[in-house]
Amino acid sequence: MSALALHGVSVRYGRDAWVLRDVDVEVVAGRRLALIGANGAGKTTLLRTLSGSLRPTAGEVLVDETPLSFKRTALTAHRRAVQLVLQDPDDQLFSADVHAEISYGPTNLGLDPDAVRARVAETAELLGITELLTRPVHHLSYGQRKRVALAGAVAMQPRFLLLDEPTAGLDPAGCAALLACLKRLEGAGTTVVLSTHDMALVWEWADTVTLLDAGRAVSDDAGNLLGDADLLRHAQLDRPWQADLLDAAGLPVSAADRPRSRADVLAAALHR
Amino acid sequence: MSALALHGVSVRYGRDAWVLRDVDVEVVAGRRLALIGANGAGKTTLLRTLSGSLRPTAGEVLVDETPLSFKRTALTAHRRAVQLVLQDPDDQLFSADVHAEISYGPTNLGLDPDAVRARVAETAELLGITELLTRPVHHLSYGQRKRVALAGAVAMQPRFLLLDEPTAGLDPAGCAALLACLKRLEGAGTTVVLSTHDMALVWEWADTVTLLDAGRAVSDDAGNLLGDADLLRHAQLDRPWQADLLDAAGLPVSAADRPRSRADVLAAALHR
Amino acid sequence: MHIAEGFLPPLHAAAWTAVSAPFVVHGVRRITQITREHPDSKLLLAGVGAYSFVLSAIKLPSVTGSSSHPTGTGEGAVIFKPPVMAALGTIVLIFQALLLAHGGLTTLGANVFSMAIVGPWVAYGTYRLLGRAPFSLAVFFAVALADLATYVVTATQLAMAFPDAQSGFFGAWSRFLGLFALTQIPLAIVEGLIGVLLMNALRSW
Amino acid sequence: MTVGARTGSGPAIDRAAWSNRWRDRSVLEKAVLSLGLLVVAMATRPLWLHAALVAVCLAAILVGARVEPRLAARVLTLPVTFIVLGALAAAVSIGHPASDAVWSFGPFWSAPASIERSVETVGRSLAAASALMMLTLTTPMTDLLTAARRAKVPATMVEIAGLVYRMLFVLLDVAGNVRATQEARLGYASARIARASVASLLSATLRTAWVRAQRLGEGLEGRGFDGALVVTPRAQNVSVPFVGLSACVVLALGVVAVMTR
Repeated sequence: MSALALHGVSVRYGRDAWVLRDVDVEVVAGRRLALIGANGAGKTTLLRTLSGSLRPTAGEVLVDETPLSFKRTALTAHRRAVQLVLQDPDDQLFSADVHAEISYGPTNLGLDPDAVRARVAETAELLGITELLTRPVHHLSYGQRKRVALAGAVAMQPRFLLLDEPTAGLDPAGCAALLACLKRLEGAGTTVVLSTHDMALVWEWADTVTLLDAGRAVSDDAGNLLGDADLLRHAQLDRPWQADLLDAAGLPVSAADRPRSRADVLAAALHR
Repeated sequence: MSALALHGVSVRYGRDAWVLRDVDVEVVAGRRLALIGANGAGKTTLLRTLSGSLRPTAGEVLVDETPLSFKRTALTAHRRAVQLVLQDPDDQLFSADVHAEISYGPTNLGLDPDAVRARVAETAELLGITELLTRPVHHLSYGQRKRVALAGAVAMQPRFLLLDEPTAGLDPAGCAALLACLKRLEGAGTTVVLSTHDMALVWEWADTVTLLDAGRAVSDDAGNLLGDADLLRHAQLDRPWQADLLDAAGLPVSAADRPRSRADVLAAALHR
Repeated sequence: MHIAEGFLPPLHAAAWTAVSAPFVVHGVRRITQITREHPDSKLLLAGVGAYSFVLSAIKLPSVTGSSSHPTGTGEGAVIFKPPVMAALGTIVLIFQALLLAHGGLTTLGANVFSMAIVGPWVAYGTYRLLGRAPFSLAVFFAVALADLATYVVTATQLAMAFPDAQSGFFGAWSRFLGLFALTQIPLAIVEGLIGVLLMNALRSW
Repeated sequence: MTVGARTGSGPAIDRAAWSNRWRDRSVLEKAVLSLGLLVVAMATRPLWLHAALVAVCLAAILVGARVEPRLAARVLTLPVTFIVLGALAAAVSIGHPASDAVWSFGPFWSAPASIERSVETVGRSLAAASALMMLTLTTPMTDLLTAARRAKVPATMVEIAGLVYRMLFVLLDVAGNVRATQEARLGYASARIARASVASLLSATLRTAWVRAQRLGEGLEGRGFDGALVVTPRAQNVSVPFVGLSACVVLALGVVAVMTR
């Protein structure tokens, strides 16, 4: 069933300590996966392994249950299917020209120039950045640059979109706009995986959660995992306020049909 | 009473649009001031103006009710009293190792070498980074670099410490550690001003809030301002969940003695 | 020190372009070869180029006016060897001509020769010659002499284009040398001192 | 707030290039006019024709492209110090005045030929600089790089130049922030402290350049980077009337320049 997975993956950089240890993760098509963990727990490394840009020291990356061979052609196919967007847009934007930046992936796919331009226009439309196409990257705000970096990945029309801390540094309106974009992408058949420190966001957004604690991974239904105060505390994370509130109100937190939006959570807690 | 203030301050860069328009802000010694606003609302510009590193296009920076003259000696005195810590530590760390970084300011103050070493040791102790002192800056994690950048400013022993998004990118444990540091600094007589997008943090931490909306500023007691849903919505911000919960529970949000900690908020809302 | 756009007569401009071209072409070949073997080096070279451009926007202390030549070519030559700096320096000089109006296209050949060819070679040669001297001393002289050589070459280029009516080339040469000595000699010393601090910092990480 | 670039930062020429009315004209159109006039400026001798060339360029910059006058004035005066000082040094001789000296003061004097040569140099330099600025003030660097690639400049160099252009703004920002922090910690109080501060500013900027380049490489790897950075620029139409008119202006002035040599 799982379309993208890690099986027994361990990673270390050089002879440093292990960053990931014997990790199993399954990304199921159509289900939202949130990745949580303290700074340095290995979230970015896990995303880079999934994206194929980092070859694990041990273990396998599976696509549709076939292990990735890390040969050139296999990697090229993998990158068409899986795209990673880094936390800091300046680590990813190599061109000062927004149009050129978004066109990079489609051009590498070998599309002809008109098809590339059509793809860029369509992607910009989807992410609401059409008016940025004619502006230089160095005149854009942080939030705008984050959206351009996202557009560069979306233009590849990947099956899986991996986002490293997509909401970090964005204001509430910017977060809301991003989540609306992701919803449209899901409508178009993309499966989204994101890492974040924002536990309240995880509660609202995620179907499944993978928790990283010192290189080891635990995955579960979001409701179950976010309700487990001990597990979270051990990983140096806080429980989302929604879980604390429902708990304090005497309601079960693990329910699969947990109230997600703020309004639903408040209603459930107060009108028990 | 106010010890650091802006009076009628307007700022524009070159011939671009105004970033701040006729802004009045008062930083009262001993009261925690949080600065909120959407991306691009002018938060960093306001902090830079307070710190004396940006001369406003119009208006005055007042220290103990005396206007800052922006002459060399006046600026030097101002910089001893007011220190700004930027959001991205990499914009601010310029020394090879942590000890050199923290000792930079005290050395420039003209302290003798022994006094400098004592000041560095004391600052490192206060911020819990004593074991980092001999490490090269570029081997530190993001959270550690943020603390070192903070230490560089704290070592100046300023009366006012201005922090631009100090919690951005930190995990919950990192945020908690930072807030504990700030509390110790307050105990030593420093007044802290911080800007943030984290509305829940503002609720818990702030005494006074200044809201920036398209370059205009509104200041009020934190409880009053955070309860005003219309004002926040206009500024493209969300109300903190605490305010929504108390409101939904039929409790007043504006109370000066609002419950601050998560436990207190939940208790107030559920056991009315 | 950049010779302004159009300042050199057409023949001189063309001649200096012809003199510099083989060095730059060689440098381009070298860079193409390096980047083919190590694709990532493209990004590192660009980082160094951007750095060199940005430095010309940073005001140095105790010097009137800012240094407008691509600072760091001396240090760069020590690290990357002169041919690479010839090509990279040309990119930086084009950016300075187009974005800062320092120098120009017709004087590009002359400016490349003084700043991207002679400067780096003098720095590299000095550094190698002083191989047994203390590191700081070698770096100081490499950077300072590269600066001075650049300035002497520029004065020579101007004197050849504008010889004195009576005393000919040498009269003009001493005049152009004198005119720019005021800013360029202190600049060479300050840059040499900073170069030492910079290279020592680089060695420490 | 914004983590990185502050809107409106960077060189003045760059700001003009991204915001003028000729911005979306193709590079070919503007290059024919600008580089054509640059060649004419080099071939021109009389001062009045140099003045005419400057006037044509100013008209194109201010009236055609509507570059903001104050910005244009600031940029156009950038090379003036060098031109004036250099021309003075070329005009004034030192020593015993010759019999045909136009003026003399102590050991300083000028021969008529030297003055004539300096006047021509000033005219040529100002005309050539204005011609080039007509291109740079109206054309974003990314368009110039695309044109360079079409003109068969080695792809490696064009790609490195494009990366330099992107990264220099990131570095300008970091350098500006580090400088402000150092000033806030009294790092420019004396010449000795300032020298140490500048050195650590330079090494911090270089370290940033290095780290950024590495991280950009890692970021690109995930997008299939294997050495080439081929992109598809926006489609640009070439206006035949604009090119035709430009060619006529350049040719006409060129003919006058040759006839008046």
